[in-house]
Amino acid sequence: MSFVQNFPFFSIIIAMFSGIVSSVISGKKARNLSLAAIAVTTCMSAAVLAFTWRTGESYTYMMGHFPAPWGNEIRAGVLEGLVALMFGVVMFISVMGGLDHTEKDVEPGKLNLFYIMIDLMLSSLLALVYTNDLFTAYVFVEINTIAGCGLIMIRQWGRSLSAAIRYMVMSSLGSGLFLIGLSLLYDVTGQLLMIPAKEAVAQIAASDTYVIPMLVILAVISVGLAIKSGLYPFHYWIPDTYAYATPTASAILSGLVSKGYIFLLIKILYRVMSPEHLMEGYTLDVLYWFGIAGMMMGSIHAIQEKDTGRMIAYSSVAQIGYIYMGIGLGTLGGTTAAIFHIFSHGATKALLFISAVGLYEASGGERDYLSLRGAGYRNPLAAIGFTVGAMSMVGFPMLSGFISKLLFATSAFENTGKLLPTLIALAVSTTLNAVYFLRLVISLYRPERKKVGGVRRDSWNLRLAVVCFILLNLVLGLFSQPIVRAIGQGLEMFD
Amino acid sequence: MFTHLMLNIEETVSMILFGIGFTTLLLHPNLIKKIIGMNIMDTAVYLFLAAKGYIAGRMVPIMSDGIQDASAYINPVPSGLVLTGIVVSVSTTALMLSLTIRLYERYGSLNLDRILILVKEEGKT
Amino acid sequence: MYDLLMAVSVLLPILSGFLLLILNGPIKRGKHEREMEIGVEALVLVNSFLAAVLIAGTGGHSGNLVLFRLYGELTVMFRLDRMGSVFAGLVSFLWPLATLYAFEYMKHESRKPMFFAFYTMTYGVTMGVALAGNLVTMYLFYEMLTFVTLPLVLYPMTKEAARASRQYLYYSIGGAAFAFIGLVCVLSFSAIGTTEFTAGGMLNPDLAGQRKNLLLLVYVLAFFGFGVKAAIFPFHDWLPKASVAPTPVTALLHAVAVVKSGAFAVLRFTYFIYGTSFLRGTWAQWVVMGAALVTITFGSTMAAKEIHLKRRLAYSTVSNLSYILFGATVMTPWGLTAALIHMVAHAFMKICAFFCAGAVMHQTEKTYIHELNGLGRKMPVTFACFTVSGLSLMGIPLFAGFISKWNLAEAALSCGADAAAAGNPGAFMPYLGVGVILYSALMTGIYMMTVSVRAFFPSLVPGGAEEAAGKETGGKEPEATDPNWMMLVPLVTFVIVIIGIGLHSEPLMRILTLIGGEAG
Amino acid sequence: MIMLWAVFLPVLAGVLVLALKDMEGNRRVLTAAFTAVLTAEAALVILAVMRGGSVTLWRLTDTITLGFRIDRMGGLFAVLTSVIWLLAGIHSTAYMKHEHDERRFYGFYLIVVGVLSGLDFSADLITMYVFYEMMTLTSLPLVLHELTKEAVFAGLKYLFYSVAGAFLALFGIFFLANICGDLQFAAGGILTPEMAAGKEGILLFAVFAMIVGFGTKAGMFPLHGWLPAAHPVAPAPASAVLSGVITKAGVIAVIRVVYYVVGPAVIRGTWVQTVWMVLTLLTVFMGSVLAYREKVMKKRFAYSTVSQVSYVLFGLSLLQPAAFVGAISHVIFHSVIKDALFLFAGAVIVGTGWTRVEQLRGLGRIMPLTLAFYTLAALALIGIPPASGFVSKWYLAAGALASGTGVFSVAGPVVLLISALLTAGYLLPITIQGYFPGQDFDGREIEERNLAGKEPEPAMLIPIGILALASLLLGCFPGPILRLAQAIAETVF
Repeated sequence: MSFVQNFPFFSIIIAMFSGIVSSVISGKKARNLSLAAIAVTTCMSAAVLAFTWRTGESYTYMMGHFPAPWGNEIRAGVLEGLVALMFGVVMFISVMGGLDHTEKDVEPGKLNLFYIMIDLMLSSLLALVYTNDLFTAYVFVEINTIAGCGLIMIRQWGRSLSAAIRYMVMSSLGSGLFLIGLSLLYDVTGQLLMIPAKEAVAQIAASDTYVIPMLVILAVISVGLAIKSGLYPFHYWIPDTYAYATPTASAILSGLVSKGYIFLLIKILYRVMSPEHLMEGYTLDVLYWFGIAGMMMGSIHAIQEKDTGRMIAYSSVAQIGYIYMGIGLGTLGGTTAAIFHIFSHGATKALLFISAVGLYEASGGERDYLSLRGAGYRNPLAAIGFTVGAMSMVGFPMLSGFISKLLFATSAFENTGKLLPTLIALAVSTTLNAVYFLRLVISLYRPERKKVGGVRRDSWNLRLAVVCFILLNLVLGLFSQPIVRAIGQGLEMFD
Repeated sequence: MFTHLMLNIEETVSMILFGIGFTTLLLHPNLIKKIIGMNIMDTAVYLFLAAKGYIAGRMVPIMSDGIQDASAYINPVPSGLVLTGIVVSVSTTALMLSLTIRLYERYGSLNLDRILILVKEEGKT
Repeated sequence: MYDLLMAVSVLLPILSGFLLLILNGPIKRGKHEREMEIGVEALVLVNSFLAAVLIAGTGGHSGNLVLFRLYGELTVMFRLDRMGSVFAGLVSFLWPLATLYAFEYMKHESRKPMFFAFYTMTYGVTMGVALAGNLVTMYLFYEMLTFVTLPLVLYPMTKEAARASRQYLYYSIGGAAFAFIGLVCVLSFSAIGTTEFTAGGMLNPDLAGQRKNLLLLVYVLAFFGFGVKAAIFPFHDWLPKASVAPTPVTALLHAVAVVKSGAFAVLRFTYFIYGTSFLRGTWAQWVVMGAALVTITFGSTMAAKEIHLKRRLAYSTVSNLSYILFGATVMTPWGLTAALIHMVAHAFMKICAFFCAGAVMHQTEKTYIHELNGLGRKMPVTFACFTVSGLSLMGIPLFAGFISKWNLAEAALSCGADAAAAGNPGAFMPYLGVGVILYSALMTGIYMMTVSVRAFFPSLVPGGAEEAAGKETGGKEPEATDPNWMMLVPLVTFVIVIIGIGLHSEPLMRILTLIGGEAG
Repeated sequence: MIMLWAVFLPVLAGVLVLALKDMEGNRRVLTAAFTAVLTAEAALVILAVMRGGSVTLWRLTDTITLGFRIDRMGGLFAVLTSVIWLLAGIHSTAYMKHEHDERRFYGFYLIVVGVLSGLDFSADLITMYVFYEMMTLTSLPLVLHELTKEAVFAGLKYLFYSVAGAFLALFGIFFLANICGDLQFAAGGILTPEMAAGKEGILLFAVFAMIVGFGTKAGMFPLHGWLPAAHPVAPAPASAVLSGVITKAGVIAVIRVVYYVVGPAVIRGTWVQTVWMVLTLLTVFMGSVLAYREKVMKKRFAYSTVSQVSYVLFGLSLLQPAAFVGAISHVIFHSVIKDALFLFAGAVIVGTGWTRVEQLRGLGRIMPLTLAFYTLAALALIGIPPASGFVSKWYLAAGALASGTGVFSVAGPVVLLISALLTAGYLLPITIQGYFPGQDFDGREIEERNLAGKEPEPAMLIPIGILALASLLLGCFPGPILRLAQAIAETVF
């Protein structure tokens, strides 16, 4: 057994322990520790990716040498490594970019609390990525929820608090459904580890018994995770949550958190459920159509929105719709596209949130998009960042959004029945994206109506983050081939 | 049908409880009652799990009297899950309560709808 | 060597544009405007020279130059074929002249470096459209074109400009989104695995035959998608609105570069991707042809109704672009030839007309047609040029417009005859098309000639309100005259070209017929 | 070569006149040069027609060549045009003294005659179309000349109707070019049934479109609306040539299409012929009625033109040799007569400023000789023997009766007769009231303005005289014209 194979476990533990340690040290130190932890775990994820890429197969990692069904397992393959790496990168840049704002927004004594939440978030995301055990997944889902809530409410203003409580309520609902789904699954199969559970499910499917309970399980788990990831029409907690948190939190929440749940869902769908159940139960169809509805409605809400943050947040609703649409296609290509879009959207949305902050700064803290007029001249870099993000969102070639659009569209050809709806939904949604994002971009470059007071130059780390995200976008847009191949390989390893 | 439900009374009750809890969490405007609803929901799941793990006539899965044979004990996994679940649920409840306190201090109300209205008004000024 | 030159002629203007944007500050402070102008003009000239060398050197058959790989089979690849040469040649001929004109036109404006930066960048991007060797590259530059021209539309920074540029963006991006469907679909049904342009189409006949209706539907969607830039009804509205931009922009971009890119893309898509043998005689052909005809009718009628000079010309562009699209939808070799000749002819006619309108605005700040009374006497050269362009647009023989209309009509009639011989229910459409073209020609007569007549023969109603107003302020206003050489040189050149094509179109037609022959 | 000079000399001269601003002040040189060019033009045209021959001008595209070829038909029209143009031109040197922008008028006047010669000499349909469009555009300034609001509107109306007609015709040209390939004129038509196989329906439609389209210039219903608006607002010499000659350009275009490209056989007995006849008869009748009701003198003449030119078109529509002869001769006679009438109107306007018919009472006291010439022309137009109008109408009626077109062979002559009566009704009152103003006529105005016996100056009077006498003499000795027309008719049928 190679030493590298320990890395998934190490990275989860490192993140968690840095959280625990942070509770007793000062905010500054906690910050440094947190950054270091993210950096280290990211490197580890890269190592895991490289390792599994080289060996060409995934491995399971037994915790404490308890075999199934009692033990607790971690599983790492190319896909897990890749997702963990992406999460780490986005997280690192987001945290780095928001450093100053975090210090400003958070009460001085509670800075370490914030970084505890970041660490917990990291560890729970990694755990969701790596875990091979459904109940562990549930526990980390809850940890993730708590960390997310903490990130939101750390900013002590009314909107954050109310957003946090709504987030908690919705998340709890989702968790509850997820939990009951797990319990039912356990009841039916007697397994909690994914691989034995899959065998059991396959047996059940072959014996043609428990049809309805299996459907219920599938539905409950899907709905639970859909609520948690904000699929339309369970989205209404999203705008406030994303829009009113501190920049780092916004970027992480919108870019990563919901993606962790989606990745978990993909894992459950492909590693636990049998294809027969997926196909007969129309679950995928439901996800697909809700995804498309989300693409449309999210964008329409965004168009009606004037507040920039909420607009971007509603755009997330639309983008999550894309991902569910990809999953709902029920093909390898569709899932590949969905996973690639997880990356692409993570990079882009974080970029948008971070650069939007730069624009608020340059406009005296106003967030209304009409008040951002002329911000493009006052803060050129942030405006360029925002423009690049927006262009990526509308699928400009050479940026990441184009590739995910392309993947969605080409994968639609594998599923003839959903081909036309997918293509047209993509086109319409792109157009709608253009409406609200580019409206804002134009606004940025128009001369201001009145002189804006209190313009503050943003800090170097915000700028660095913007540049990094732009580069990340370009990398995803121009060198997507290996990434997509890795996703494909990882998906093959699922079985 | 009814006999089926009566035979599986634990499952039936847990599902009813889950429904009650879920509905309360989702629909009740009062934050405290929402939290209570959440707890009912979680408890329902624990009940369900415990019922699933119970095997009539066996012992608690704690080694006692030196009996090594696994068949003397009930399935330990659900019990473990319930314990973990309770921990999680407690922490979530704590977090929600703390949030509720914050909101109450700020807005003087426990009614979420009212709070949201107040938040909006605050945003305008 | 020539392969590399392709990349240079695309990238040079784009990079220089960026450079100019970066130097924006120093130029503004140092007032090195003259130097900037000379630099820009020199650069544009050099690039046009390069383009000329490229076209002459390769003779319309260059190798493939793969720049980079976007994803899988999607490479960004340049290749110059004959049809690309026509568009590239057109663009590189017009650009230096338009730039020269722009210097004079923009003399009193601020933010010049930014304007010329994007103006120059657009040159490179348009060349990219012309040189694109496959559909992906074309799509890439098509999208880019939207973004580099956006600042030019926004340039006046007024509310109107913002609205216009927003609309322009929405339409263009939306169009591109639908064109994207075509791109993906073509990729899936390609016979060669890539989206490389192949004369006569590149769909895999077996695969395509199975999903014919799907492909046709996708064709229609993509036609409208690319057609948005060519202002096809009902997605035409951005074009008249976009005429708030400075005239060099309206003239060069919204009469030539941008809109022709749309038409060019449609031609590429129809003749080099789908192939006419696949489309000919299908419902898709009649649908898109119908759309083109509706646009022609609508555009020319609206132009006759419009009283703002530039908007009138913009509506005229709407209708004329659909002439090109109509040629495309004829789907015969001759149709392609006709579409291309109209593309060339219309470029010169319309840019000339717009430049005249711009010259009037520049010299007198008059923008409405009723204000033009009698200006023909004061600015004879300008209005003579305008009249020539108007006559040519009408399709009067001896001018370029006649040649293109002739070919369009003949191509359409042949197409109609063939369709009728095959018993196709849509056979009446091409005949109707000829009728529509003539109706539009009449409308062209109405909207262009009223301007000329007004300018040269103002009605001398004693006590007429405008006349009186003119007399009152006549003493104070500086007398309007023809503009200086920087504006007149382009105008006169265009007129010469229009008449030249009108009188002696054979060499050009020979090339275009060749293109039609190989692709139709 | 001579025919090229005949076309381009006046055009060049006209451009020169327009370009030389200095000539504005120097009337004498201007008018002298103007008259000289016109005379030279007439001579050149006659010379060219006598020489005949053909020349290729230019290859427009690889399929379209522009070229001239003089045949009898074109020659006839060209000579007629240039002679009338000369006479009206002489008149205009006097008339235009009283107008502004004289130089511009002369310039365009010269250009138009060149263009018209080109139109008449055209060897093929496309060349003719080129010159047809040129004619519209270059004659536009003549209509616009007065620059009153009315004139500008009339000018635009003229332009739009003409262009609409031209494009209607262009549809046919497109179609014919598509099926024939080459559109060289040949007497009797070049279209063979094989060419149009399978497309007969569209062919007929195309021919109809061309007839209606070119018929616009000839004031044929339904595109006649421009004519009564445009002719009266122009200066009188311009009205004269517009009415007398330019309408005939429409006629020759129709002749060329029907008899030299398509061939009369193709449309004989089809709906095209029927509709065409209906339209022409309608126009004849309607024009006369409107003329009868019109009170403004020039407008009345203009309506009269609408009606009279449709006599010609009716003759052509019968597709019958005798009617064809009648039509050709009526072209000549009407040109002469209508010019005389309009020049008379010009003389009256210059002399008295009167424009309405009821003002003309007592005109006999002012310009008896002019009025006599008018009366002569009027009688000729009505068709009283032996004046010229009678000859052509005779042939028209005879042709109609012999044409075998069913009801039209009778209806035609009837309509012609009614129209002739109406013609008498709207032309003769001017004579009658001019010479016999009646008891209640006070004539004070004539006294006060000292107008009595003031004949117009010779430059005006002589052309009117020549034209009026010609209208009589051509009727007395119609032989050469009829022989020529018959010769042409033999070739085309």
